[in-house]
Amino acid sequence: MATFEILAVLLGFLALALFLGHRKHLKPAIPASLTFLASLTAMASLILTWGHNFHWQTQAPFLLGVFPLTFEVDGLTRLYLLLLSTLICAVSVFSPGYISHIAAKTHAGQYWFCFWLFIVSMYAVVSSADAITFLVVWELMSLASIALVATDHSHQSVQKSAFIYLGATRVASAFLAGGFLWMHSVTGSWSFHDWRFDVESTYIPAFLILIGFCIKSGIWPFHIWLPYAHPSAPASVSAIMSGFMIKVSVYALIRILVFGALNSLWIIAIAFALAVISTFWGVLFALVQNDLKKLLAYSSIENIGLVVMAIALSLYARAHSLPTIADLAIIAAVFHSWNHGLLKCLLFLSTGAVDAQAHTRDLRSLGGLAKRMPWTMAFFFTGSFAICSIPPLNGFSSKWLLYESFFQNILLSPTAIEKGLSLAVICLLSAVGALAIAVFVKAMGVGFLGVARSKTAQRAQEAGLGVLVAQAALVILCVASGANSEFVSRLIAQSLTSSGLKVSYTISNGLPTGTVAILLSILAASIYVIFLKTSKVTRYRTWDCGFGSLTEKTQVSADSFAQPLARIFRPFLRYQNSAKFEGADRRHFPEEVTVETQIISILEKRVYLPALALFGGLAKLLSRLQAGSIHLYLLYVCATLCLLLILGMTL
Amino acid sequence: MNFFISVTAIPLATVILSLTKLKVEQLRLVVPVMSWLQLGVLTFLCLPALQSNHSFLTLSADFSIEKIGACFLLLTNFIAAASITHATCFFANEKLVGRGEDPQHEKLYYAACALFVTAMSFVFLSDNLGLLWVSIEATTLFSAALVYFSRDKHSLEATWKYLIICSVGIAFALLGIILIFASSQHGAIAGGSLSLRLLVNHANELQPKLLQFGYIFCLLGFGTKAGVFPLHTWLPDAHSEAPAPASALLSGALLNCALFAICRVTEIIQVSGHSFFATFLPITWGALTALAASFFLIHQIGIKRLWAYSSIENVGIMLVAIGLGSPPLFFFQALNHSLAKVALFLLSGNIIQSAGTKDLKHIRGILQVSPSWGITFAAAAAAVTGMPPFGSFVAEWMILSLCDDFVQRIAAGVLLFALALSFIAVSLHVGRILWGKPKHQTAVLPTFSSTLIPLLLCIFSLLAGITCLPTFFLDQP
Amino acid sequence: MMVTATEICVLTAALLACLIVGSLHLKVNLWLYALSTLFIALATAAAALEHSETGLIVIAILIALLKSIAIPKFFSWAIDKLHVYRDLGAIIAPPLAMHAAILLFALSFILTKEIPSPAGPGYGWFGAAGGISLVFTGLLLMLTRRLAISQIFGFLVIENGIYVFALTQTKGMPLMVEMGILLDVLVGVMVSGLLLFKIQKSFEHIDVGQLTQLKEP
Amino acid sequence: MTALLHWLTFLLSIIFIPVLTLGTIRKTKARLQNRIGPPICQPIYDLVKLARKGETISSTMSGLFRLSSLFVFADILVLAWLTPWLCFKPWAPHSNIFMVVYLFAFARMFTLLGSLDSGSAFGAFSASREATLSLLVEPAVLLALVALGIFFGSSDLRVIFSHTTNQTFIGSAIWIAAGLAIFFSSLVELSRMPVDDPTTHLELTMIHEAMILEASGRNLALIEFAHALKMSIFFGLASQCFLRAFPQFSTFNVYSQSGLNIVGILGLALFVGLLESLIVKLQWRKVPEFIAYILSLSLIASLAAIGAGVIK
Repeated sequence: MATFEILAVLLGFLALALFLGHRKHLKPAIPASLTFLASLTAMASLILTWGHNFHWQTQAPFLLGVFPLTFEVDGLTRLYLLLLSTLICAVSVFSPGYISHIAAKTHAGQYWFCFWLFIVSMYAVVSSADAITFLVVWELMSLASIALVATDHSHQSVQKSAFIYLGATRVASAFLAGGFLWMHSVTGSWSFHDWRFDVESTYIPAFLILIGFCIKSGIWPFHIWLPYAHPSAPASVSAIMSGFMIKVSVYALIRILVFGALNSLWIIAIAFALAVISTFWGVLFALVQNDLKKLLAYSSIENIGLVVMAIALSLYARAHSLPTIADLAIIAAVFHSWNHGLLKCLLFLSTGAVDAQAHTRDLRSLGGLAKRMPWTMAFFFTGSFAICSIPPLNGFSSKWLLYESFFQNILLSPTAIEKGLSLAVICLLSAVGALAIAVFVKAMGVGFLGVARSKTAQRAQEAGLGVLVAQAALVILCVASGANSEFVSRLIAQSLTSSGLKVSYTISNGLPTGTVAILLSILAASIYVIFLKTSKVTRYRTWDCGFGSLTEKTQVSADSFAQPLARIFRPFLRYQNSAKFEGADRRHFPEEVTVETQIISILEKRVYLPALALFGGLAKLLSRLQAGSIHLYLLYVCATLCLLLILGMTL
Repeated sequence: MNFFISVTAIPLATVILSLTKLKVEQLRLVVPVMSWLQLGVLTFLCLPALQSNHSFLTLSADFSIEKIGACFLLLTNFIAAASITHATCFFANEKLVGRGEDPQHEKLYYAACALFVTAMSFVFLSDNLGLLWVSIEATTLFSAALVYFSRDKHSLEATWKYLIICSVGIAFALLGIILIFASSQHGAIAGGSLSLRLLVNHANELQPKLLQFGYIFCLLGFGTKAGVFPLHTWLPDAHSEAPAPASALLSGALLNCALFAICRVTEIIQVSGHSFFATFLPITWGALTALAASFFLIHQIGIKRLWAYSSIENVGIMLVAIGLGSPPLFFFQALNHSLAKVALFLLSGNIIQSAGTKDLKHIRGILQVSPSWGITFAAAAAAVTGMPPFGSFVAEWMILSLCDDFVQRIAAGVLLFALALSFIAVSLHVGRILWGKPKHQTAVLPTFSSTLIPLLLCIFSLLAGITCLPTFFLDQP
Repeated sequence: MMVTATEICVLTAALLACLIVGSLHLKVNLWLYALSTLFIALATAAAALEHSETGLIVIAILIALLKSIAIPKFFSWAIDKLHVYRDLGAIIAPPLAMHAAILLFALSFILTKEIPSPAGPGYGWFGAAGGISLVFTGLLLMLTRRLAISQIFGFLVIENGIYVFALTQTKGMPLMVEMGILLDVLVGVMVSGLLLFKIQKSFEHIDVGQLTQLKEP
Repeated sequence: MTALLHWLTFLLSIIFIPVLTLGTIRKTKARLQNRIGPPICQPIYDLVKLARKGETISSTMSGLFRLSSLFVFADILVLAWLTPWLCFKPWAPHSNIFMVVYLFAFARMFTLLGSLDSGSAFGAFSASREATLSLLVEPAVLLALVALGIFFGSSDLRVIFSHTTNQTFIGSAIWIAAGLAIFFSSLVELSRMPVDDPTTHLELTMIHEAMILEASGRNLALIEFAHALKMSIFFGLASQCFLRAFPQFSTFNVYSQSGLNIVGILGLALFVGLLESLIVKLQWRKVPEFIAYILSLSLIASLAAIGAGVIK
């Protein structure tokens, strides 16, 4: 790109900022269709140039100080960019129908500007080829997403979420900056290509980089921002944030640490342990959430845990020269991040549709949407099935690769300890899978089935065409990539190889997901036509033991559904119960009893709040220095003088 | 003498004009023009120095300038011109909120401002350490008049503290300069010299012990003026009590002057071969200052105090740059800090007028009051906390990437921590200011002219970040 | 090793300055300050004779006129105008503070023992000690006084100390610089003197120990 | 021609073996209770009867309810085709351990959703319990299969269940431990004693029966049949495990293997009947302990497999 084009882009962005900054009301169709066209173009060009690698860096007038911005598109990048384009296409089709529901609370101009900035910086961050470029666009991405999280900033809770997210993201970039700077001083280069993490001097920067990306991708114990940020943002934003933004960290981990052949066992072990814990922790906390978006956010933590686990396994296997396992695991990581991107986007969009129609995301007041929003339900259910990795959908294909690589690890790895560990992980994965099923059955069953639990949910209607089309497209992609899992795996292997990491897909007899899918649908369809369709159906009340008709209050609640499972994990899941009795004689004859249960985040209560308090206390202590007395201030001057003199005498 | 007249003519004219019976409204038209003219004159004067690397442009016996000095000179005058231009609009609005009844005060403000800026210009122009000291002391005296502008109890207290603490500090700097002079008399230069150029050229012949103590005293003295922790105590008071355009000048220009003095002295020591002291001390002290300032940012109550502490943090970073022996980077960081911080102070002035309070607890919903203020404010805050794509990110990044040995790496770690903490703290406050619903009826309606200067400054800061502009003064890759 | 007339004058001035710390009476302080400054002027004159530099004679006269007569006169007028004659003292009691000042006087001899003088080893030791001692005394004065006016005295004493240091440790500071410094000090004193009246007007006292409104919460 | 014959036999066994299994259990229980009991083929009559009845469903339900039984049925059929629960089988693709386990999860998920569709508290409670049980039992099943997988170096069940290699003592031990684990976890998966009593019909305590409380007519027929087929699959796998613990088994020809296999399935059914007559249902809170035993069986099996691998 030439100077003038960059200039035009910059000026365009500036002009947009000035123009949109004041536009509180904006017809969403125009910006949305622009976004759609742009991402479609991006997708088309990515596909048309398949197999070609691009390298581009900015020229003289447009440098970052003295550093050029370097971008590179290769196989791996292309995969992620394609995912991004797909998600943006879906979201931009979704947006017009959704935005109108939150129009009163948002500043449309600012929203769209931030949204575009967010998108552009995500494209840039994935294709950046050196540390400085990466960090610059990474920070832009974070800033834009912070602004987007705070779209509805009139609520204190939203502000709080934005602040928590902001803190987390800044700490993450501080770690990254530290790691990058250190790597620069070790290798003398900013380019990711020149970074090798196979000598001892690079282990500390590798660790810093790992922690940075773990924070940003929501790995335990740094995940606490995620359940705040995702629910606060509009659905269209959280779909992208959860669908792609947290995957950016995963991409970067692959690009930097896996391509850099990290071989420190300690760091790999730490990454692995954190990933395992976050998988478990995420699904466990998802189980007890009542806010649909929070539930999805915790599920993201689980899935990112799976991806990081795969990356760690791949690193381990490569360091121990077990190439088959390394290849399988890295394919699993990429594939799963693809799948999770599609799925999470789909689920967030469905949730957004529900939110827009029923005006609540709280499972305690949802229900009965199956009849009112059948299409949304179908999409949400498909997404849920896929994210529970039910074959033949795509969630299974990648999880299977992960299982398989652990299984191979048991067979191939040299020592019994590693075999045992892999076995334990398989065991844990299956437990996590079962928990995920419970989580999503809760979300689906309580959210969509049964009778509506509130007036607003009762009035819900099917979402608009755009909203449905966006979801339908994602569903089709999920099914397609699930059914063609083998093809996708090979594609990923080929892309990784073309990016410089030799990966081959070695499984000879792959999964028959396609066969299973076809067989299932044929069987189901024929049985339906032959057997069920002809059956005479009478409608009657739900079985009520003969006591008369049931109300929505007699249904299972979200909390009670999860209760038997939550009991098992009492050490982690702490409930806080509060009861309120109201009425004239509250003690003996309460007229109204309100019981509220709330889950307590132990990590937040035991670790983060005390840490924050420590910082606050330190700040308070320090601010006592500034006590206002000029004598004190002069004393500081004297003290500093003495200190400096002593230093001068001794050094 | 020709040079002397060309530098002082326009400011003196401004002073005379301000003290005549000219109406304030007319003055408001004249003074900005004068200040921009002055910038033009100085640019013309410095042009040869700017065009060549590393060569001194001798202006008169005790005055000379080289590239970085010229850059600083222009920056200072640019900041001054911007601040004064905004000040005319600011004071016009001040009437609307029912303050600033006496037009005489405003006229005095312009006069003091012109003198203040001239004194600062001489800091960069003087080749003689003694004159450098005199200029810096003069800046204290003139700026005291600016701090005292609102003439209430708080501003009086702030002025007193500012005057006393800075004077004591500067006195130590004088002691340091005398020691350096004494060190030069030990055989290096006949009769001794205070000329910076001579001192740098003969640095390794200076008496090391005297030089070292001279450096310590200079660091302490100019450090007080620059607001290094724990000598910064006057800074938040003075910055928050001065009217917003004056705070902008104090933060965006004055701190640079003091740091420039430190930079010049440090250069001597670093050339002299006893550089450990002149590297170790500024770096550790700078990192410590940044760290302490970022902690101060957490529980802030006043909007301008917030920016004052943020300035202290940036002073710490600049001190690290000085310690690393890179004046161009020091200038780069100073440039970015000045641009962004001035924008912030000017906007804070607008916001204070609009909300009727300096208290951070009561300023809310600025994004709703005026999107243009809000967006510019957010951009400037991002710029000042070192967010890309603004210039300060590049500057800080380059400073950090220079840190190579053990101590420097620790300092870099501390700086990274401080930067993260300060970003979080600042954005916490900025977020609260911008978001939500406004608590007060606005007395001052946002106008285009009140956003223009800050917006321009932000754009400049952006340009410093994404163009090759810095390569003009940065020579290493 | 020989003690020159300059050094004797300087040490006397330093000791006189120590006495300022011991008294809370502003007028007494003023007188002691004037006397101390006069000795510094004498030291300058003696140095001028020793090094036979005529420039220093001019400076000696200027110091005598401005710093030991004009400034004390101005402050004496200000004291009468403000009706404040006694400081309240801060941190430590005046006699103790004076003892501390004398200890610091002694300490400054230790501190400056190794100072290299252009004239050779051993030379300039007492002069440097006197200068440093004056600086310490001035700082002590500022720390142990509550009134704004006393803080200005303290600052003036520090200034004297630095001047003494310059006089004894260097051969011929550039005249222009010296003049600049003198001018600055004068303007500084005037500005702070003006502020003194403003403080009196706004707060109805000049006790800077009570100016603690601006602080962190 | 032989392929066609294979398919035919396979279809017949899909239809009849579940019925026989269920019938055997019922008959055993009846005999042990001193009743004559229904004929062994009674389940098939029940199914036919149900298929001829009309359906009554709750008016709260969406279309999902009927779809769920449909999908459960289809899924179990696919599983019956994929898993080598019988020694003779027509061609089937790669039947991966993990895939099989997750296909069972597919059926479970639909059952759970179907039970929630009516808005009935019974269905939801049982669904919640079923989800809890599946969390506990899924690792056990998976580990049991993985143990075999590790021992035979493949994650393909067909490879595992058609091995011909000579076996050591440790191999037999693994087979038996895995078989026991699969058999006992099938009791949990199928909601049989001691976890759940399918004959109590007390809504508050049941698991599987409460989930299908609202089903009737053809819908119920599908569910019942799918359930019986699932049971046969599990018993088939378990019985093969026990049989293959004897090294000689793999030397038999396919007919005798199949015969033994079916006998094994019916034997297990007999055993279940015996068990259900002799023991009582466990307290809900004691169930996790029971499952813990199963899990430890699987663990023993898989650790033994790892150990065998390391020693080799």
